[in-house]
Amino acid sequence: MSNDVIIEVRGLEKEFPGVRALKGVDFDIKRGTVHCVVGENGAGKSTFIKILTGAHRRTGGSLKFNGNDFDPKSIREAMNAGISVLYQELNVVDDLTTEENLTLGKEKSKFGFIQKSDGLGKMMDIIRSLDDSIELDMPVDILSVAQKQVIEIAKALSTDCSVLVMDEPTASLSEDEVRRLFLTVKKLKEQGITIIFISHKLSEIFEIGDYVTVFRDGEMTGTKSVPEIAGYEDALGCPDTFDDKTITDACTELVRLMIGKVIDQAYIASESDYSQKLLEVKNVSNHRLHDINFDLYKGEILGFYGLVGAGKTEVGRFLYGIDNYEGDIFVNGEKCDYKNVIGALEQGFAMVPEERRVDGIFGQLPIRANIPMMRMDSVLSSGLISRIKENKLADKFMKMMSVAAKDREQAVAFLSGGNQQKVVIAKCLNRDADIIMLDEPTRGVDVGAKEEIHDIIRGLANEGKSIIVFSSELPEITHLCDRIVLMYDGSIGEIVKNKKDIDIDHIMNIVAGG
Amino acid sequence: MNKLNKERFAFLKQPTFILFLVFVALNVFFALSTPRFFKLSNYMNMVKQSTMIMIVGCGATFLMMTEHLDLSVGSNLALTSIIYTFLVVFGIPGLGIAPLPLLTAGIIVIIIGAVIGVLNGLLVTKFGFESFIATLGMMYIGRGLALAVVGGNSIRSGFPENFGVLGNDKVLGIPYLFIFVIAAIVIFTVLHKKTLLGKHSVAIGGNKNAAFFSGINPKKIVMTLYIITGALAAVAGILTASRLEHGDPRTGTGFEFTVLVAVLLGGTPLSGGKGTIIGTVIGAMIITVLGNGLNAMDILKFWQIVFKGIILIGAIVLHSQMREKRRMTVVNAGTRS
Amino acid sequence: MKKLLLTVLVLCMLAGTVFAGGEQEDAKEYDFVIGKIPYTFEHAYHQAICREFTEYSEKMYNTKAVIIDGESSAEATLAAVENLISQGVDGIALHCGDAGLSAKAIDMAHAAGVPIVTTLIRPENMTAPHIQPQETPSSIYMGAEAARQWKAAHPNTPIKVAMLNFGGIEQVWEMRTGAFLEGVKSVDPNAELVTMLNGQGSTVKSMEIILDVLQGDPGVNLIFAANDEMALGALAACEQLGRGKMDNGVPLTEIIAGLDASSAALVKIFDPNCSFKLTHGAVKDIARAEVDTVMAMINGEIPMDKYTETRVLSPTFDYWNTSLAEAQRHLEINFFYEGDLEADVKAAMK
Amino acid sequence: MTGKLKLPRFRSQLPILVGIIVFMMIVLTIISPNFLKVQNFSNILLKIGIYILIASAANLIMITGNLDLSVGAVLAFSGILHAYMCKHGVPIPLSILITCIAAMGWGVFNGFIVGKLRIVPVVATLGTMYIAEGFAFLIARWDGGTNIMLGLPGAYTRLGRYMMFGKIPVIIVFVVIVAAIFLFIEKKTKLGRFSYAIGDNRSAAELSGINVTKVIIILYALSALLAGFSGILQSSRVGLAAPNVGRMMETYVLIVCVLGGTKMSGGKGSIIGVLLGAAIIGLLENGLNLLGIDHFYQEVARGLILIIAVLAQKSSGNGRN
Repeated sequence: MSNDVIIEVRGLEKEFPGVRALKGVDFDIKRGTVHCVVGENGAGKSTFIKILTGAHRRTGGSLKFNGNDFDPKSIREAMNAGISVLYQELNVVDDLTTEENLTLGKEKSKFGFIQKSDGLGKMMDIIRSLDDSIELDMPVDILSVAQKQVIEIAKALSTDCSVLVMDEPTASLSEDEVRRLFLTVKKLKEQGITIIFISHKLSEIFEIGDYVTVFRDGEMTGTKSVPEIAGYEDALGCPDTFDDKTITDACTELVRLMIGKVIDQAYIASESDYSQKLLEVKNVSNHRLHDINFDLYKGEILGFYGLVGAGKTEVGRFLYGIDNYEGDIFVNGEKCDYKNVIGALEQGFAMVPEERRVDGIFGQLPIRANIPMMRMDSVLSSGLISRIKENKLADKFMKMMSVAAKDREQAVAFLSGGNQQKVVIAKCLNRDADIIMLDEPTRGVDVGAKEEIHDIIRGLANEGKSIIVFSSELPEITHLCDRIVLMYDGSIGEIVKNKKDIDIDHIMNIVAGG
Repeated sequence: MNKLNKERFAFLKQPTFILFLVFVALNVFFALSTPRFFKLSNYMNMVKQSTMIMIVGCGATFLMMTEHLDLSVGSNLALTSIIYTFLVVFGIPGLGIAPLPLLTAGIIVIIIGAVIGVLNGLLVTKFGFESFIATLGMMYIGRGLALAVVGGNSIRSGFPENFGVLGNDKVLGIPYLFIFVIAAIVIFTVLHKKTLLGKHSVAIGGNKNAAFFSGINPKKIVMTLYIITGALAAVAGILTASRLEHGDPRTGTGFEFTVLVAVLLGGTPLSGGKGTIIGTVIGAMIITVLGNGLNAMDILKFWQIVFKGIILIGAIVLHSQMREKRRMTVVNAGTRS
Repeated sequence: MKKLLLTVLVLCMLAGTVFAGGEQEDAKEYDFVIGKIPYTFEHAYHQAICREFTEYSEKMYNTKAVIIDGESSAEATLAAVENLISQGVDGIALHCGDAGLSAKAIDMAHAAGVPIVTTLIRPENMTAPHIQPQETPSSIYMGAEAARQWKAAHPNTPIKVAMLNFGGIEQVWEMRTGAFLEGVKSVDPNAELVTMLNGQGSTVKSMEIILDVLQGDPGVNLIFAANDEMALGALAACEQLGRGKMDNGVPLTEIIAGLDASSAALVKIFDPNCSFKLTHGAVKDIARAEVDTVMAMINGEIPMDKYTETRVLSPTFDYWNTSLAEAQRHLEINFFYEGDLEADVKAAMK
Repeated sequence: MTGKLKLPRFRSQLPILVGIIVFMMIVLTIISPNFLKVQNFSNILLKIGIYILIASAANLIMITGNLDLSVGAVLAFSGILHAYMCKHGVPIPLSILITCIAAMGWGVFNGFIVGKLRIVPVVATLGTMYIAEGFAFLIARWDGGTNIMLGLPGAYTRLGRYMMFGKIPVIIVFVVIVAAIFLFIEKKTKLGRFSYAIGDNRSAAELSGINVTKVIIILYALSALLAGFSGILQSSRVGLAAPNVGRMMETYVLIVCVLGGTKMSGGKGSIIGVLLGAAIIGLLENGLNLLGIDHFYQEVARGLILIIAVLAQKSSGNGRN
């Protein structure tokens, strides 16, 4: 293992209007290693990657690549310098063949005719070495996701890249395909390529990683070698593979670095009525979930906690009638068989979706029109929309959520992220459902507003509503929830009851796969 | 072994092949129901009659692969056809230019067709028009100009001797029109499969991000395609004038929708990203065979209109079902949700 | 769901084919098959010609007629000619709006040895028999008669003519619009042609245009439309402006003239208080002349490559000079009219 | 950023439309002495009345991001069906009722294919257009011709030519009523609100529990109903039903909506815009007819006005979003 540093990060800063995404980060990436980057959403790792690959410009600090200052203005510039990215959304064109995809955008051409690329042989060698079942003339749409990834890797490598960034490459792969990808990664490493590997599956780090950098809240909280994390003094005494126990412990350590000290915001015990079971989920499985069992009581706040990709959102999706599932859902003791969102709403569910821009807001409509959308009855008077009621409703919620807007006529698209989120929550609350699901309710919301949203959720529970919160912020979960469902890799690890001084270490252990 | 077999017969599931089967089935049906249909001369006619659809369809297929429409092809065809005729018969009287030779006039109107394409392209790429609206506007303008050039009258005398050669004569027993069609099919299949333009068109419609990250400039491609389609409409205009052996400003009415339907039947969805020239050719032939066969069966014209609608809807439903199935198999192969 | 829809659509197609096929008669041995290409199947006039053509050829010659629509389009007409030739018909009757295209069709048919006859628009090369309805003299007569009637009632009002055409087909000018104007001018040389616009052969379009025209120049007092559909549209426009009236055949507001002599027009013409007063046209004679000529060529009675002109009268029907009985007979023969014109006129007047 | 955008969203492009209209009116007043007359405005209104009737519903469809190309064919079909039934002894009111229901059938069919089966609306409604048009011709043929006029009861034209209070044509009355209803639908009903929501963000609409399929089916049914009713009115006004009257009606309706500021991608538009868009088209055609300009220049003008109006809207405040 060479100690030669390929990327040197010093005091790197990135400021977006109103947000400091990176607050001065320092670390080194060594040549020819697999360097893992971990951190929760919003921790700053993707900002770092975007600066590295030319999608964003830094606002402070320095970044050195091969010893020279490096400030790429575009993705292409970074690519030409030798830094390529393997994006999470696959950037292959389904209706082109392998070969065509490999050469897309850098074809050699004469009079517009595509010539045989010189690099093709090399790319093919790369592909062969990674997956020998891919042929040049295969249309890409018959390939699996993993095979498509191989094509993208080959494409990146063909540009003489020395650093390959892999953004959650295993997110949509089957177990088998993950194995194969790891073999690929190892081969690449042998060829001297530096790999920056982003993953939410911490255990993977111990399989392929050499170093790991942890981000939290725009800061780097640690860069360590993998053996170090696993508890070995140095690489010499370290075995090639670790046993499960070691991995679990090490993962827990990583989670601790990612989450940091959990500020123990006082958990206020709820007035849950544990005699009244509102919802019961029995043996639910689908393509992402295995054997999910839990129940929810009246007036309870149930938290789902797990790292990104653990399957929290998927639980929300099947409950809300979006995804198919096998198994049973009982509401008030009766088995439900709704098949869509409308059915779920009628059954008494309501949800604040995770992606507000895509699934939540009606950007061109004013705030006033957004809020009643899930329950138009609330603004109808004798069947017609009453402007008075609508205004009243909007005012009520805008006050309750302290939405910062010019007035209620403002189009939601022009609001800040936090205020958009408040509008989405208001829209959902207005539904007045018995079971309210909130997926990442305070993501991108400033501290003050966060507190307000928490108070509202607590207030709702006290009114007798049952609430499910999906969150990847542990403080939020421990602050709010009465019971916490800990998820890991599509399964429920454990359901713990919240209390004043809850064992954070234990939680970390479970969500890390222990 | 099993896998190999699967691959070998994969073409059986190709939409284009299924389309071809539908085409064959139609032919068999008509051949069995009427003795007047299954004749070589009839097929020659049908190819001739679908020439313009195929030629313009080649460009339109490319445009649709990038999610764009061109509704101005019909009036573009009429305008170029009438200007071509005007130039070879009268020249440019205002400038004292004598009647032009066929080739010169041809080149001029192909440039005019391309200019219409440039206007379409500018409106779409530069001013952000929906392609539907931009080309609809150009459709009206082109049609009006075509009529205005000749005051609404046809030109039907004073043609040079070989005016009708391209549209009617044969060389070595093959009609010139066939040569044009085959040339168009070959050229555009090559463009599709072998050139940057074809590949990048597919890429733009198939995955915008991939195209972007690969440094492809979509505006340039779309602009080029509008120009090509405009020029093709002009070629079709010249051929139409030659085939009719007179200049008719009313020609090509409704042509844009015929082309659209042919391209759609050929398996190029409005959402772009895929499509084949051969599919469009089969689509055009299906339209022509259907009209011809139903005529031969002496089916009332109005029923034919009804059938046209049913087949259009049926074909698109079928296409979308096949796409869905394909997507399902991909999802089941163990990928993301 | 999609499968279900597909099945339903296929069933619809099959049912439609059966139903559409059911309109034809049972298989029968015919002596000959002849093709007929109408200008457009969408107009009542051409549909009537096709019907007469089919019935007459079957009755007289035991010959089947195949109708392919010319769709008022040059390409469609040309394709129809090609298809009929390759289907191996024994003869073709073509009514096409373009002299050049007619000539080309004749050449193509002759090259394939198929006799062909053209109608109305005289082809450029005169190498095949032609049916010529005498439209020009009838149009001139109509123009003159309309102008006479107007001048008789309003000697001091200058005549102002508005016309609706099909958008500049020059034969229409020669045989209809221009001829009409010629007739008008023969009576009043100072008559003014105010405007000539494209009614697209459509009643609705014509109505809208005439509303605008009368707004632009309320002095318009003669309106000529190149077919009855457009004339009816003009009438509808006049009626909505409180015009369109006559006092027992004496012009009050304007005089409207049409063309085709269809039942819809004649009902109005014989209404003494309606301003639509003149039309001319023939169906039966044209269709029969077409069939007769084609059959004569097939049977070798006349040469197929020699120009002969069969003139067919295009009788004029106007309120002042034609009797109801004549009109009744005309409709019965030409438009398969089964009603009683007098009764229909009375009914429409109500 | 938000401080300067004082004008509310929907109204931001209306001044431009009004500007274009005023400009056209001034020009026409100068060059044609007969332009500025009550009767002429009645003519214009009568002409664009049918467009407005249909466009009011078609506009909502466009606001959801969809499209209806079958309106012209449904209009023709309904006119013919109505005339056919009246001629064969069905009482006029009953015939109107049946025709309206039949027309809605086409709309439900469209809505089903577009909303439920998720077929691209351009193709689906193009198919319906062909089918409906074919049947319009077939019905006329079963009656024995292409136009139905003879044998219609005398009262047939009563509806279309009825003058309210002796001077206001009934079509104008209907236009006012329908425009008011759709203004009402846009502002006051769930249907209107949901239409904007679907066009704005379909996914969010579905997750908010809006029955998108149902909304789309209802809108297509409304559009077809109005097309059908327009067909009845038109044929009654003319006193004749012809199967080819609907040709190009769909593009006129589309142009009217687009001129009025409705985006084809959905989420934006209003009935007020439709009224102004229709006014532009009406003034244009009226002016050109008054001046006796050949129809081919009219087509050029139509294309130009479409492009210019959209361009003007794009370069105005609209582009900033």
